[in-house]
Amino acid sequence: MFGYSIAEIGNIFVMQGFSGLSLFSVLLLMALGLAIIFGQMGVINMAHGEFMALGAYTTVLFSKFAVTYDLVSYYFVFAIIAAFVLAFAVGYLVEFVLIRHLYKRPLDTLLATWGLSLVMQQIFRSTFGAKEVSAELPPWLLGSFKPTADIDIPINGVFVMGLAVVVTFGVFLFMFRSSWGLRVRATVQNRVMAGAVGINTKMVDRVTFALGCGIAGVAGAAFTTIASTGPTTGSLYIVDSFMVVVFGGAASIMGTIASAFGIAQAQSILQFFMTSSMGKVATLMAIVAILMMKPEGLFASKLRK
Amino acid sequence: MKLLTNKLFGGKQGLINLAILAGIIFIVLPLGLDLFRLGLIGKYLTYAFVAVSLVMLWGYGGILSLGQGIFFGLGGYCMAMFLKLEASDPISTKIQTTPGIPDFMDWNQITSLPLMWQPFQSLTLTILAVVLVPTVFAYIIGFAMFKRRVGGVYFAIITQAIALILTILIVGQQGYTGGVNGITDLKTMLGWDIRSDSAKYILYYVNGLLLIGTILVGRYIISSKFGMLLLAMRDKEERVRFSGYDVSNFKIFIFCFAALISAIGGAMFTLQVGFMSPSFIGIVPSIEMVIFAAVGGRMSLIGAIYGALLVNLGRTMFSETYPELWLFLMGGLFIAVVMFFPNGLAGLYVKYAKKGKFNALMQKIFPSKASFEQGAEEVSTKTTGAKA
Amino acid sequence: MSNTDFVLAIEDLTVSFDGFKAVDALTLYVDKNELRVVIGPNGAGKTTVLDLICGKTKSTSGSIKFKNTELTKLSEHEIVRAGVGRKFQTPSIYENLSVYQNLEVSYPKGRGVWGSLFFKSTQEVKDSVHNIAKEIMLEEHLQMEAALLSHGQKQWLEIGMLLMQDPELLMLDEPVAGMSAKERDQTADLLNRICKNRSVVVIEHDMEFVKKIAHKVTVLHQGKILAEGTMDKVQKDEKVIEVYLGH
Amino acid sequence: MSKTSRRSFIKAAGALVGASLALGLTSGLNSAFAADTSTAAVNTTKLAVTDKTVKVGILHSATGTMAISETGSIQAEKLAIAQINAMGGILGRKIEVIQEDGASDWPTFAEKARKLLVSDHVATVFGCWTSASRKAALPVFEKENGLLFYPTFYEGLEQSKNVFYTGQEATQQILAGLDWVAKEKKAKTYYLIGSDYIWPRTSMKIARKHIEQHLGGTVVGEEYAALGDTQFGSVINKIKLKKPDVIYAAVVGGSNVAWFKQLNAAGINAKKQTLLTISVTEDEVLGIGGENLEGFYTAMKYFQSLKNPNNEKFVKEFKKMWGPKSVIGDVTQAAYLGPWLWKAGVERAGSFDVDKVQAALPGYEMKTAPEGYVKVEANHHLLSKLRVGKWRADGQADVVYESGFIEPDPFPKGYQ
Repeated sequence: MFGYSIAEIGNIFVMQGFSGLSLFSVLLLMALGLAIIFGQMGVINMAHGEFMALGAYTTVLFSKFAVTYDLVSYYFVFAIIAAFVLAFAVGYLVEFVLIRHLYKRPLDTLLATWGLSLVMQQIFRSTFGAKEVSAELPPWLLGSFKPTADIDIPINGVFVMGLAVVVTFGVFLFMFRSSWGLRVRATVQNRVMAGAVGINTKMVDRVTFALGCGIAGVAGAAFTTIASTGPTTGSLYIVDSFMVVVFGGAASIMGTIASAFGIAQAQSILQFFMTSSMGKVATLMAIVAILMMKPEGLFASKLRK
Repeated sequence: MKLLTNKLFGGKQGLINLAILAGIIFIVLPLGLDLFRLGLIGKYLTYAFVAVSLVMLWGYGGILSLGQGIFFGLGGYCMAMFLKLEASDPISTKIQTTPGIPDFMDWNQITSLPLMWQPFQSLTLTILAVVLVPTVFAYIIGFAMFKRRVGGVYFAIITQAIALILTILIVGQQGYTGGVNGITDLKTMLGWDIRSDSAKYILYYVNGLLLIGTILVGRYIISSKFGMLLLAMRDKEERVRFSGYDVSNFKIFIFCFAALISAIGGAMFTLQVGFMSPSFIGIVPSIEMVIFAAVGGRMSLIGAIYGALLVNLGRTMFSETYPELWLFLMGGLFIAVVMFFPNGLAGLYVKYAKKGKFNALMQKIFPSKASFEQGAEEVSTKTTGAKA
Repeated sequence: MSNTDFVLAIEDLTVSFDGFKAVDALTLYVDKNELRVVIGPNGAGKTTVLDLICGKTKSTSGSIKFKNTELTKLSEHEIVRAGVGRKFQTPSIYENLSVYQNLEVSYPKGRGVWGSLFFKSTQEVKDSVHNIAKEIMLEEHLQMEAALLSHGQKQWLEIGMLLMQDPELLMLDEPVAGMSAKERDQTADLLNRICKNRSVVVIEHDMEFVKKIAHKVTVLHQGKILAEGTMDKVQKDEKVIEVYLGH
Repeated sequence: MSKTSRRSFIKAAGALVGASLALGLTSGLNSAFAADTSTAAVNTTKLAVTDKTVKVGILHSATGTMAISETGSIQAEKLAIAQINAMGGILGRKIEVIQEDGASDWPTFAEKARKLLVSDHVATVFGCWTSASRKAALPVFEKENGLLFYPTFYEGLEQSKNVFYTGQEATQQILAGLDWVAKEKKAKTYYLIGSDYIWPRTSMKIARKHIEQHLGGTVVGEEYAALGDTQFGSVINKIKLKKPDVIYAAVVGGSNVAWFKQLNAAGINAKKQTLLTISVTEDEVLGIGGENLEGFYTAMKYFQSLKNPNNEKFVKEFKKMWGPKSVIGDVTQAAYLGPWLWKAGVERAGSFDVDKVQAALPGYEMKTAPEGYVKVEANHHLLSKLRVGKWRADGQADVVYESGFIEPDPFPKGYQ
């Protein structure tokens, strides 16, 4: 890092910090839905990535519409909402048709949802074609802020970050302030009891799963601003998402947030000093190593069994 | 002695079905198919090794590894490295800046054979490596995880991550590994042209024999106390632990054994297909191999072989006509198997076939285990009928 | 101090989960061939004590000596091999193995990987399986799939699996839960039979049953010992009546 | 220009002069020049050739991650074959296509290649896209002595008698482009970034050698991103720190889209940064979005916007067959050449036999190629030009530079 002025290094430091943060928010958006489903229900949703792709394609469709009716500046917000609703609906359906039969067999859910992901990928390919598509982004999402001459803060990054905050906050409200959240937590704590006190645990499961998928949809919509949309896009995200969730200790949303932050910082710093691909390998290795030492994840609390 | 044969052949019935399998592999298919199709079968049978390993690991041990591709790949790479060195003798590589080393090294400015490659100049060491490298690697992973009681979903996901890491590494270190192209253009083994028709037949039969051998060993393990303990662990790990067993050791062993089998499959793959690439180590192939086992019946060694054969034949036939449909089918298969017949073909049989006296008795003596074995064997007979 | 004359010596044992002390400075001694019953209201820490002894839960502080070997350092299977057997609250057996296999698996030979691979079911094994089966009144059901047994029979089977290991200390968590009156009596006799040459610790709620078997009773409350002694003595104890028998 | 080559030139030219006329012309020529076209004579190696038809294979990924890229090639090859059939086929025989799906899975390519050659006895195969798939299938083609027309620009370092490479090898795509950017933009410092696999790595190796030894420039950074990686924040910051005159990029697939979107968002755009890429064609632009590319440069041998009658006709017919929305990238055009070159080879040889075609094709000049003019060199690669295109927001490129003809050199001395 020598041969650069303090100012330059300062600027890079700022921007590097930011890219760490935006990676953090990306990972968080990816993992949040998964964390809810996995953490609260112990179900592995291998099709998580495809639900993100679903959200992304929804956004693309909206942008096509928006372009024809010249609404490019406004459509994005609606696209995100639609992405959520659609993914939620599909998730709801999937839980009803598929997942609810498999709660006793987590490993089988993993296989079944993998099958689901194959099917969804093919549906995307058949409907939208094999080639990648891109959403026409509203002008206000393009370019970058320039606090000083040499610092660029990507607007889409900021947007994703904002969205991540909103969604996370929303999830917290839902989980810890709403009656629904109460029921969810009750069901997780003790399914039988919850049922006994008149909570419709089946419905709780369904909504929880659908919610997780919905959030995946939102994530997918957001990612159209920073990455690609194709039939197999989902598979780019799935492993990262799982790493975040498992690393965070599936039980807690706090854990997920913390681990997303940790992984993001590690990766963005390593990728700055090593080559990008080696940086990624190093990060993954670190995660696996730590998981071997602390299997229950970073933030799982010691419980009385 | 009688006891031993029972253990190996799973009783009269088991012996019959093993014979049938052997019949299909060694007689029916070679007579019925042209060399090209037979080559495909040979390839599928290398996947069958992994499927069998997953039956023992997942079906019996309840340990789902989504990284069996790692071991298939390691085995395959070890073999490929040997063949590649033989293929890149100074004469045939004289156009290179440094003749005598594999072409991809030359392209990456590597001027001498890396240390890591040295052992693979000897076939003996290579075969040792095929056996040891994956097993030791499995031991390290297994030790780290099972001693810390990482299990179930966590184990599945971590193995997946390891598969991913390995892929990125191999692709990234192309100077030493051949990168994403893998190790290609393998020609001879100790001067013996592995691409010739005769070689293809010989390799096919060797492959078949190894597979049958694997089944026998597998059956021995399953029918031993070890096998009973595997089942016990899968259902009541705590209880086994509090019966004075060090559960982790058993898991490590079965994981290593599964790795070993997969590696043999990988090595045979390289020999028959003539190359090895990272695309076998990754997540997708690893999960597909689980479905082979699931389709055949996760509790049935022989079923796994039929599973591997059927799924791959299906893939080949469908993707020749309508590729789209195939992906739907594959996806559907995953879902259907899990939801409607979790014990695969074997389970289906047990469910629907009318049970003979013998079968009923087996039911009584060996509830879950044997009946599925039983079922698979029967199913195998049926599929035979279909194929022959 | 040394406790050579005790089979089990728990001293100053404490475990806390996130600050909550489930077991609090507990000290407890169990004699040779003694049948000790531990009672106490829910959440008193009864099961946790068993968990601590058999190594399922690691203690925060304190010591557990079994024939003067410190157990807190050992792992579960080592503790079992040292001679401590533990039965769980809900019967924990291998549902899809036969009764015979359940017992055979518990036979204390071939406990290593290789040992189990080359384990031969000798006459000796067969005999002990049959003896135990008779002991636990399941001899006719040897070939039956364990899942098909009645709840009570499952409880017995698990006890039988422990007896296969011939432990010197046997710990039973609510052995008669879900049993019919008849089965309870049979179990009582069973326990009285098997404590002849080993020490037994039982957790139980059913006072009638406790009366039948207990040599000595320990009352736990909030992780501490409230009272200890014979059944009558304990029953007369004010504090006990207060927190437990009272209501 | 040799007699034979002239003849085939006339014929090939005739090909594109309206079907009916072409028909008469070519068939006339056939009867005039071709001595014996009986099946026995034109096929001595048991290929799937009858008196009426000849079978060929198309082997690309219709499914999986690579379908994104390979679909265009399939379409181009089918178009060319349809056109050839419309004008009477080859040696009076209609071409029948057997299409196989490589499914983005390398062993599948090998497996299907073997099927096409061993079971179907196709006269030739048009296919493969990634180097990995070619490497996997190559031994099959060499063992079974089949014929493969490979469309993709690739890293070179290969020359098989069984393969004709209709795309550029690395030097053809890299050197001239760098020369141009060095001269035009007075570039001294370069930042190299690519996906982490053989094609980018080999390309960057050649680029670095050329920059350092021939252009007197310096490489201030060389970077490889894992395939499928979508996070470029850190990389982009490194680039900002180094402030290179030129970013030289070879990122592929999903990563490519993320790379350009994030680059643009980080304020690195054509206004203040020169970027030259060798991995973006009209196909990729669909995914990346023109607004993220506007003003950046690509070095390719073909752009859809090329102004010449061959290309205008080609684009028209392509859109007619595959819909007005369809776009045509460099590889798509190269794939289109395949069937035409094979036709020429067969007719020069007067036979479908692989060996004869191999012998006859080198030296053939195709003046009807959409990219203008190509010549099949002895090393089975094509003599072609290099063009630098400047991207417009609408996803098309303006050609700002066109090199002279560049000899293909798959094993470039001094670059290894």
